[in-house]
Amino acid sequence: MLGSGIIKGLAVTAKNFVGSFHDPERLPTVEYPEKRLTLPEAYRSFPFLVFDGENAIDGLRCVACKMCENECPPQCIYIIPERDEKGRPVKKPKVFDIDLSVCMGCQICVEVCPFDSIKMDQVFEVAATNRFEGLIAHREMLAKSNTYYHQIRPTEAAEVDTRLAEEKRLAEEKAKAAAAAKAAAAAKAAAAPKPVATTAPASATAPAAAPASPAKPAVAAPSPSPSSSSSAAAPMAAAPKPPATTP
Amino acid sequence: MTTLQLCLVISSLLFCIGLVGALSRSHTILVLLGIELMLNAANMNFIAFWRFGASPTAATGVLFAIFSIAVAAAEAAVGLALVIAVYRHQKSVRLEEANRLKG
Amino acid sequence: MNLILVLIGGLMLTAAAVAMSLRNIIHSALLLIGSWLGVSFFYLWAGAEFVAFAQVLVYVGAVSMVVLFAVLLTRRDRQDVVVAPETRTRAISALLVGGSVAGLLVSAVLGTPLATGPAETPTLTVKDLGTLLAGPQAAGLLIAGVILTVALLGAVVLAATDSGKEDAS
Amino acid sequence: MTATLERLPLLVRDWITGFFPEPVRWLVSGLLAIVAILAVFGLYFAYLTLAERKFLGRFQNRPGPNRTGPFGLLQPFADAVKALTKEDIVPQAADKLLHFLAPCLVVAFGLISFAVIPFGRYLIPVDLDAAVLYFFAAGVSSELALFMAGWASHNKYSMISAMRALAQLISYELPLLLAVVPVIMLSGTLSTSKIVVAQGGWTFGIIPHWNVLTPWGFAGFFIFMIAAVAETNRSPFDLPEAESELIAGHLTEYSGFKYALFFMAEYFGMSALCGLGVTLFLGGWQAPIDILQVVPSYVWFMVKLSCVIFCLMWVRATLLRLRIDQLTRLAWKFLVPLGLINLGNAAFWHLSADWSGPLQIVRWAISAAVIVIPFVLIGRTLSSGLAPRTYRYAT
Amino acid sequence: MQNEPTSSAPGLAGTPANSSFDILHSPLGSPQQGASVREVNDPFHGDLLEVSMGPHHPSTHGVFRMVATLDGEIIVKLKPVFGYLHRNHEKLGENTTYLASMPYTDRLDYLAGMTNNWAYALAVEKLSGQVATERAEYVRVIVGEMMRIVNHCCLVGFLFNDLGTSFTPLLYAFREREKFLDLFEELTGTRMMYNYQRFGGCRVDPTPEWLAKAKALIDGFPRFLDEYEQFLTGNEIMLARTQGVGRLSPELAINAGITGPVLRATGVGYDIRKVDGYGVYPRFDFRVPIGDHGDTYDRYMMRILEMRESVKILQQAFRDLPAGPIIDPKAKNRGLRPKAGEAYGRIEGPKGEIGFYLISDGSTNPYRYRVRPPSFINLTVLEDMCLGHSVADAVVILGSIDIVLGEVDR
Repeated sequence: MLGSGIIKGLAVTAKNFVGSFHDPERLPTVEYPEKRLTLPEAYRSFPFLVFDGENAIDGLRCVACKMCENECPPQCIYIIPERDEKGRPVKKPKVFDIDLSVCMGCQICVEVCPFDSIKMDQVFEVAATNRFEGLIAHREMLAKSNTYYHQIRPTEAAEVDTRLAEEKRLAEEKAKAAAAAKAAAAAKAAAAPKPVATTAPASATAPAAAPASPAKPAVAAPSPSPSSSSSAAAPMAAAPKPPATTP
Repeated sequence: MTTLQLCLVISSLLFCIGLVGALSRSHTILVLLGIELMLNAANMNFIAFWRFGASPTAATGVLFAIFSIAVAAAEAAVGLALVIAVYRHQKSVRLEEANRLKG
Repeated sequence: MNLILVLIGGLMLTAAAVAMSLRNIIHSALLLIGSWLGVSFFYLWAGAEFVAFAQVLVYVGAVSMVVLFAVLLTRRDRQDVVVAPETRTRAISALLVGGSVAGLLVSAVLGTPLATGPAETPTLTVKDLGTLLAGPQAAGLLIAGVILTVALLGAVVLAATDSGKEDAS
Repeated sequence: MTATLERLPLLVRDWITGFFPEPVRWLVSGLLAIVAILAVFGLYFAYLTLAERKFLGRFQNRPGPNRTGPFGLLQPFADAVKALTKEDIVPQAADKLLHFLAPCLVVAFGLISFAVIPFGRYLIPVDLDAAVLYFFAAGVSSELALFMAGWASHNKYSMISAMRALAQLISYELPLLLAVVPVIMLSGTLSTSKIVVAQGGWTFGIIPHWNVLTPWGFAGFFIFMIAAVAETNRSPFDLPEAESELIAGHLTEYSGFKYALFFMAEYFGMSALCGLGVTLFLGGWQAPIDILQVVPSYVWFMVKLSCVIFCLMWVRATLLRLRIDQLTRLAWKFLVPLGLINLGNAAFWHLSADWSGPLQIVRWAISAAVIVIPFVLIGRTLSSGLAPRTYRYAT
Repeated sequence: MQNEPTSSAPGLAGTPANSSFDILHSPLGSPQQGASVREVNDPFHGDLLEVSMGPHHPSTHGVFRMVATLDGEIIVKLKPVFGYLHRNHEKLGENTTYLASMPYTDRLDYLAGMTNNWAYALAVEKLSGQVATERAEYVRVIVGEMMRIVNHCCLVGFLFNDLGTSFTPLLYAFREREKFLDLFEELTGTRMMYNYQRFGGCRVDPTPEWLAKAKALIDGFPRFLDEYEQFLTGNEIMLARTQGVGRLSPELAINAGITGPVLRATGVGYDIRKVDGYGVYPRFDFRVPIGDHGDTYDRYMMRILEMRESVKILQQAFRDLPAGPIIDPKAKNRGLRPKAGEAYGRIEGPKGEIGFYLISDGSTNPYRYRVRPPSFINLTVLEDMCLGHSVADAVVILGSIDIVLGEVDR
């Protein structure tokens, strides 16, 4: 009979109307600024740079290898490596910019990063008053601590830390072996009137864990802001990371 | 001038405006509208005579006006249907161009 | 009392006169609707409530719609609603005829001693009207109904397209 | 106490008019009625928009506006401020006078219909003898304003919308009137107040004598409400402003306060027509049960009006839009024949008024059959060839 | 009932004439576009009105434009204009590495990113001779069929919106869609731009909890479908608005290269899941619904029935999901340099056959990268379906084709 379909439809809307008052299934709205959904761990928004320790800039894991810059599909990453006073590259980014208006959050940079230094953030409330300058995230804005990384992605961060600790252990073993083997050479080099940096690390970089890292000498010793941890770990090639202290 | 006369004067003027419109315009719809105005003027007379005439209780004026309005509606419908039919053949609504009986 | 009548009449006549002299036919039609409203105000003023509302219903509600429809259906272009000015001879002759008729009518109205009835508004309820229409005037009502039906059918036949491609509805 | 409450609006009016000298009291009381209608229905309109949005939200599993004030109660005022502060854009090619006039007229025509609706036992702004006729005369004019809006905007979508508005008006005026005629016939008057009075009384004190509770009255109410929805251009008959087809139809070129006026007119028109429906079929201000007469009549009227409007919102939340040819077909091939049959049905009801005892049941059965059988038959032809289908599967 | 053309002549024959003003000049339109409409071959009579629907029209599903020539409200000519969302997708694909194209494919049909990913991964796997792991194939089926449900939810919702509902069916459909998007977010990290497939497998392995949640959701989904069908499938207005509207003949559909539900609604049982049997689809028991009329209603029902079939496939996939690595440990994604050659990978996307054609010259970038977008090709028959129907039907027909402008314009 004409109208039966309409009446059925009216019944469905009526059911939803009544249901919206008592059934949370039929009123799924979350009133956003006051209430928030918990983000799943995998959620990703824009990249950020992980640093270890206290000092954001010095603790950056990034070695400015430009891997992400090359792989980034929309090419929104811009890196200039740090150079020491002699113009030789230091394993630090001097400039690390991400244009958030271009970035599409594909996380390919995360996948290609050999140093676990770039990770995806979960901050989705990104706003700026200037749509050109304001949306370019600089090194200082991008640097976030490993603790923060643990907060947003506990399991993934724990995995990363274990892996890094393992790599570090292997690297230390290798470095020890290398140091023992080259003790004499080191002593000889110390006698020569050379500045501090180049010698010991030069030998240590050879067995670097990262194949694509532009294996150049000079880690941290001559850099203008030598932090205690990095100078201590100078022989390590795989970037200055302390052992997993923060889980 | 009595009220009745005033009513009649107004209605005659309305009638003449309709007449001038119907005579002077060449757009068929406007001509029809002019005729409608003339009909309205006549209706006004019925009401005026009913209201101020000699025997208002008869209500003939009102009844006549009602019938006249009904007929006017019919007239408008047929007239405008004619206009549309003519337009469909002639692609024009000017009276001068609607001068053939066969489309 | 008469002041109101003069006001209504002025409104009605101005609207009608302007409507008849405008070139934009849509404006003409809308102004004429104003004029018809004026006529219905006159009926209201005269105490013929029912006729007044019937006037609005039929003229403003129906005739005007049909007119507007006809205007829209008979134009190829938006500019078509602005009709060309009439020839001068035609306008002048129409004005002459209209003026002379007006003179004739007005002088006749003013010159004739018309019998006037009582001053108070005659009471005519809708019920009275209904009784009249259903009783003594039933024949008239029936004839009016027949005329309306025939006119409606005729209008449909005239305006219907004969292309055969379209649904009869 | 009840009597005082019932007469409260009148007492207030008399108190206020008492401050004025005798010769102008009629003017003051008329103005007061206008002000009261404007204030009450202005506020009613404001909260109707909020209620519509909230209810629609609930129908759609979302909470609706709830940020402006507690429960979003200040939302209408925020909307008003927004509408007033927005730029009023008039297209350069528009017919500027008509473009301006259309929203004013549409609200004016929407408002004058309220004059003859009895809001309560003693609350009727103008008790006209030909009130129903007046109502329709006032109502038809509003489509004219829609046409003006569509024409003046000088926009193709608006133009198509204007044509649709005209076609819709012409089609649905007839069923609307046909649905009303049986009521007039049986109550023997065109006066809305007398029609309400005629529906007074209760059987056993609980079954009211409303028109809707008779077969012809139910059918009439059904036809009336369908036609009323179409007259007020609401979903599923919102063709003139079909959002998905004509953007906003005649409203496309309107902005700011003029747009708000159209919006207001839509709600006024809806309230007025539903008010008439309540008056004619749902017993107007009459209480549903005898003992509930302690509640003042105007409260009952507003409650009934709100219920009817809620049903319209419900329909809006559910149904989809008809096409223009289906719309006219529904009017001419379904509602008009049904309305005519219903007229005969009402005549039968009138003639069989003195049947009693078992004949009463026969009367009901005949009357119901007279309306149900044509409904089924006409409905079947109307929906012929349309049915859910079964599907096969590729192997 | 079979093939009679529905005459839907409205009461307004030969309505408003063409306006002398031309509101919209498309930057992409041909010069004669704004020319007088009287040139149009006029099969009926009367005056024609040219209406430019879009690109800023509420129901063109994005920046699509239809230049419709109307006789009254009947369409006598309709010219689709697109390209407003052109983003150089194919050229971008030729200038980036194979892996870097993957996130771009999400943006083609942004309502069904996962199937785009899959088709692209399939093409590159063919080109480079890699094979996805067994578990990955199952996971691909799971996410792909979930994507189909998500896409069809969107489609029916928007279709009803085009039909003139006040958003209610759309919001009901979106309510369910959100649940799937939540799952996708949990798995891949985003709700729509997944970047999930990799050459040789998938990026992330779904956890057992995720699988359990997904299974629960799928098991409850038919209940929603039942309610949804009760809501509007039998609605008389819905039937009147869609049955017999926008008929497409199977011959024309085949000649125009139409695929997907639009093709199947015409009665052609062509489904690449069955024809190619890619991935592990041959292992599942499912049916391919086909329609008999090829009208809008059939196209709508195809989607509903396909959702039901998807549920079946998903239940089987959850049951049979094998253990193992999600991605081939030897899979090469970054720095991939396939041998010179060509490959075409296609799958049955929600909208039809989505395919990627790649030519490699041995370098890191494809030499030629070409997308076969289903909704673009399905759009080619728009005019044929719309002729003789009214404006109101045109938007419905457009809605029933299911286009996404990201894919049409690329």
